[in-house]
Amino acid sequence: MAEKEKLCLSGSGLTKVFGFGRTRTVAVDHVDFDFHEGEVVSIVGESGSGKTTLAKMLLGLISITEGEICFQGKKRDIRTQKKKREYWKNIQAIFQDPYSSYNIFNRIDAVLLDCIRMRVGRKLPHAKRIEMMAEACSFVNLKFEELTNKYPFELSGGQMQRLMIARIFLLKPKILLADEPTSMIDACSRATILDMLMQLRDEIGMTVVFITHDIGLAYYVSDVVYIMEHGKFVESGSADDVILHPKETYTRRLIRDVPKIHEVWDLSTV
Amino acid sequence: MKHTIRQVFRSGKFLLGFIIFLALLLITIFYPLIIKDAPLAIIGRGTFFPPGIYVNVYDSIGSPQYTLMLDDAAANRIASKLSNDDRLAMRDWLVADGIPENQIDINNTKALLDQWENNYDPKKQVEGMTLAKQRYYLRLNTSLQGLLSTEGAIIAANNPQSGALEESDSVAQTDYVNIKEVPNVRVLPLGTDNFGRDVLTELVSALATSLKIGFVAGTVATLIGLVLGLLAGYVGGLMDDIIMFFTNLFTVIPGFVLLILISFSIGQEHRGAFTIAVVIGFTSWVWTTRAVRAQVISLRNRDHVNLSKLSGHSVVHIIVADILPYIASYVVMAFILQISFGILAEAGLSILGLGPKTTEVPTLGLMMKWAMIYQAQILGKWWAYLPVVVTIALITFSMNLMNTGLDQVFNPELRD
Amino acid sequence: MSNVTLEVRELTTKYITRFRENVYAVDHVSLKVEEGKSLGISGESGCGKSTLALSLMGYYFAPLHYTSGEIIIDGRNITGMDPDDIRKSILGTEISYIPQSAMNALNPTQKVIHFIEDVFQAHDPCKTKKEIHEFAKEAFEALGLPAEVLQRYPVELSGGMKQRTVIAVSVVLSPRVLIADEPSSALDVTSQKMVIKMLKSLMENCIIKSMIFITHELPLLYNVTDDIMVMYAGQIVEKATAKEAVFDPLHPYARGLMGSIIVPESGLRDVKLAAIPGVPPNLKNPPAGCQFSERCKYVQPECMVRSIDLREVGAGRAYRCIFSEEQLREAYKNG
Amino acid sequence: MKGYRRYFLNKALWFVVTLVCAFILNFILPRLMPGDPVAAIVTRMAVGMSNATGVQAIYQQYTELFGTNRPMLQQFFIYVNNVFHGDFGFSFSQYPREVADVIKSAIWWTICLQFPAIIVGWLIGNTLGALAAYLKKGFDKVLMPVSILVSNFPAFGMAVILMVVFGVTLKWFPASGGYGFDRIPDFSWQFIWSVIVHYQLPFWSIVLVAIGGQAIGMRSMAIYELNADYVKYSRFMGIKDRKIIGYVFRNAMLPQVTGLALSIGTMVAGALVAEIIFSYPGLGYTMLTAVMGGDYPLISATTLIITLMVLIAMFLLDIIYGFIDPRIKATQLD
Repeated sequence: MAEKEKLCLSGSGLTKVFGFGRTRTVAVDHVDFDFHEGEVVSIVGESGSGKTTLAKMLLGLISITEGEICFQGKKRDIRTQKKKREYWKNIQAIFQDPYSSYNIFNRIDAVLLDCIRMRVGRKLPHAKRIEMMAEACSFVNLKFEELTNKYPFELSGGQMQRLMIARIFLLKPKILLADEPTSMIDACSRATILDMLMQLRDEIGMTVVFITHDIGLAYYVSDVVYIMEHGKFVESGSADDVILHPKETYTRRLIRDVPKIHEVWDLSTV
Repeated sequence: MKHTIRQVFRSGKFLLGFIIFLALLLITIFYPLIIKDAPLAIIGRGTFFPPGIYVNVYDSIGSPQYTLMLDDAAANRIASKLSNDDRLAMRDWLVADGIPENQIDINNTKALLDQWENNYDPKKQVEGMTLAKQRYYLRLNTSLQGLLSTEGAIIAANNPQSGALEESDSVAQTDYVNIKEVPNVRVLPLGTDNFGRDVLTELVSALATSLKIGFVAGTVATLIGLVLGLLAGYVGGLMDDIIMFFTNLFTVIPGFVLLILISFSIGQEHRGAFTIAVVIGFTSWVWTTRAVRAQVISLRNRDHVNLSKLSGHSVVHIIVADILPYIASYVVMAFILQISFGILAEAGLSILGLGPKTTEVPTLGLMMKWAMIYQAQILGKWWAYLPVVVTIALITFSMNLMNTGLDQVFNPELRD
Repeated sequence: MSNVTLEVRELTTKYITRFRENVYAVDHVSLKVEEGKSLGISGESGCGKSTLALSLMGYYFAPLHYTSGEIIIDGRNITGMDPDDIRKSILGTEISYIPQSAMNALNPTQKVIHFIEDVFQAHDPCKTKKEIHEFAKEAFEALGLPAEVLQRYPVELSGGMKQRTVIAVSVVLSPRVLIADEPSSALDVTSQKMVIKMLKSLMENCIIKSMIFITHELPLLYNVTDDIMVMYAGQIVEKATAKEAVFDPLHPYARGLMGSIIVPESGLRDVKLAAIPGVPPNLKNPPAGCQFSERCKYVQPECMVRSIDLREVGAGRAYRCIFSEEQLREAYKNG
Repeated sequence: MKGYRRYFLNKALWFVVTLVCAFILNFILPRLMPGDPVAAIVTRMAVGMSNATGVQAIYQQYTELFGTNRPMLQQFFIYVNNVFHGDFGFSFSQYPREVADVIKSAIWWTICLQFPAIIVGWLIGNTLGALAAYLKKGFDKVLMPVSILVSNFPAFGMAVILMVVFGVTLKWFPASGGYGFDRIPDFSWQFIWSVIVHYQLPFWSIVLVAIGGQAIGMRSMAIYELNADYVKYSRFMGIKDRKIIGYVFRNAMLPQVTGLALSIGTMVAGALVAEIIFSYPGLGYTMLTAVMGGDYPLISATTLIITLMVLIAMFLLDIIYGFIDPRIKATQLD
């Protein structure tokens, strides 16, 4: 367990402000967090709570207005393209909408080859590359022989999302940011995706950060939960503590308002 | 990609537009290979020769003569000299002279001419007749002289020694020449213009120039629009604000006003076709910029671009591989519209007298301008302006048809 | 015996695509809703549940076309009726609809009250404007909506308010049956709860007699409706009370669906989620036998060639499978 | 109402900014000509004039008007000041008439011709486009290609064809001019009748070209609206199709107001050329004579006036649009 306590990604006073003057909006407002190695963390918030903005800041896709992010104990430095590339070897993402996650003009091979190039460079024999791609595909229960030379739009939503996991399998990052990875796919495929993600985490020991609005999902998958409201973290702690024994009013309301099947869903409280 | 192109060519509208455009383009390429005349060569002495086959009169005298006995030759000859208007005018004169109207049959040529010959008196003053009308009757009378004669014409040559005319040959009314044996025959399918230039040759050359102008203007406008749109959309922030300020500004200030001011400022001597094209391009980039920017902004936030970044790709790679393919269809459509706009803008400018220098190259606009200045439309010289109008309409029509076709392929909800 | 408000017998409807293909999105669906009861319909995206909602209205326009079957509202078969009669005497007054996307369900350039005026005039041209205004005001206030909403344009309302306004407009003529197609899916949990509360109060106050509620969110459906129907590839595969459907489903597909429910309740962390491999069949050329055969764990050679009928077991309980109830229970016990 | 005020102020600010920029462009462009602008202008002008005293007078007046010996910024203020006093100098080609005078006599012809024509074209075009979207099938199949053809027909081409068919061949209407050349402008019935008769051909040629473009825009807009969710919902609430079509047309038509605002610049350009073809005594024809005579002050003033007219028209349309479309308020809240 000592290993688990090792800090992986932490942030302090992280703030993002969009616009200025009349249109100024604070999307993320001085948030602090510590993600440890190997943990599954969920950031739960309703639409407009700033959770996606926070995810983009963690990924280094948008600039930070204020505060700092530390990666493995050191202040994150992504000022040049080269340093960014180094950082992105360690942190990767799966996005909500599989249909918009692919460049429809590129074949599936190109997506996977990109990852191999990033992980081990360009100097790799062709056969080895094929072998790696096939391995990644079989990890997510897809057959590479059937996918090669196909375009992403020829796959179903669930298959596309699995291919995204294959991508992560090749990249083996330290942190995976999963932004609502199952909200656009059908319930029956959801379990498959979650299982694969968890299996991958066990295999390469990465930290998984779930960004979600579904408090049930957060409870199901994560060790640690952060509840986000209007750009701020209102409550955080272990999943059991936060979900089963919420302290803050907002968290309580959130959990109370979700329909349940074993407990009574009390309609008189709104 | 292949699939998209196949789909595009399956669209009826696009295909029709493409075929018209291709046909026009091929004409501009192949016509000059067959007819090698200089397009601006002035061949006609006089304005607006009507379309037709021009046979050299001198050569036809020298050509072998054949006798053909054709019954309606005389009637045709008379009809070509004596139009229906003329017949009506003759009747008017005769009625004014006192012949009862029911005795005049204007369809009976022989009787009419007899009546005319017997009664017409150039000195007679008819009441209320203007001087111009009197002159008209005088001219008509002269042209009718000998209309019914069956004699041939005598050809005489000047004897260089005596200076006297000597009969060298005679031409009977039944004499014919074979047009193939006349060494100098010129076909002018669309006649000549006010300067005496062959309209068809000029038109083809003008079409080529106008297409070039459209192409250059379109390229300039699309390139500016694409670069500014990409910068504003992808870089964003202050860059976006600055570019959008100018874009909004030039959206409201009418482009053609700028065009007029700039063209005038350049001055007649410096206005070549290329300059005009570039100026048109420089005043019509706003729409492309706006469209590209809007597209890029929505693409910039698409996850595949984020994912491409996370895969460590450079900005250039992302723009080329992840943004441009998505906006390519819009850019192509904008480019097509810009070409058609450029051709129209040149025509408008030329009509205003601000087009390219006249003496260098013909353009569709310049042809239109001169036809208008010489009032071809009022004089009924349709061949001077109608082919130009039809050509311009065909180009813009074909371009927009292609564009509508593309639009329907890329925005399927507009179909049906 | 309680009154049946809506009965549907073997209803089949199809989409005709641009390429002239027939897609049977609702395939011989029969259902019955009694007065005071609500029926839930669920299934994954593309299973035909939204098309069923549209088909139940009995008022078809391209690309959706009626093929066969009967819709009986309050003893009247409306499938043979003249469309204009349906429009005038059925829509809004007998059966009403809440669309999936309430965001755009109201004409954006019209104040809410003016739309209500149009609704009244379409059915009852005699009412004066003043009467309509007063009626609408009372109706809105009774449903807990502020009366000033009536004087607003839809764009001026928040998401949750817009959805509740649409509901209020839908029931303004007190229809017998209300069909709600994912009325709360786009909303956050608190607004969702308010919408559900409103729908339930409509039933309690007898403004509507029955409700058909369509959603892919099973925990929600479980809490809202009395009975649940699960659809797959245009067909009903499971029909049961809410409790039976969620805790004791018979059809293998329904079982998989119910096994994938995630709710934030203690103990659920340790449950293994069920997963069904594969994708639903393409309805443009559906499989010859059972629609679910390609994905079914328990598939038999016979399933691939023969279409399977709905089996009735007990009152209102039915499922579409080749196996008997006992066989299925045995199979599930063994995993 | 607050949202609308902000919208109004926003638009008003833009109007002022563009106006200033239009002034600057009008001021700077001629000064970019190589060499001394006054000399360049006067040399060009001298070609067209034989009146020596006139040349001299113009040269002096122009040096003063341009103030070339002063710093650029000061020149600009002199220019703006002159413009605001309606002082555009003398016209070279029509010396000794003043530019302001020439423009004053032309501007009403243009306004009375173009604005009604554009509005009528807009109305007819929108109606046809809406019908095409609604009726589909045959009507749409015919209307669409015809609209594409007509809207891409060059404005001058349309003018020439109308003129030849109705003016020259059929002789229904006079082919050129703003009124009979044998008449002196007054308020007699004959004169007004002559104006009306001369008005027809230029008017309809502008209308016809405007119809095509607007019909195409309206058709796409109406198709988009016909697929909107509120159409389905309204149908299920039992509302009559005719009423729903009313909603759709209204909603599709409103954004077309902005469409008109944005295309008005292009339309005016085409209409100016149509004026030239018909020798209509408006600004287009004035521009032609100015270009022919190398009359710089007249060109500068005409372009400025046209810009001003277009800006005002766009500003008014934007204001009207914000007022009649509640959706604008929603975008203002963002």
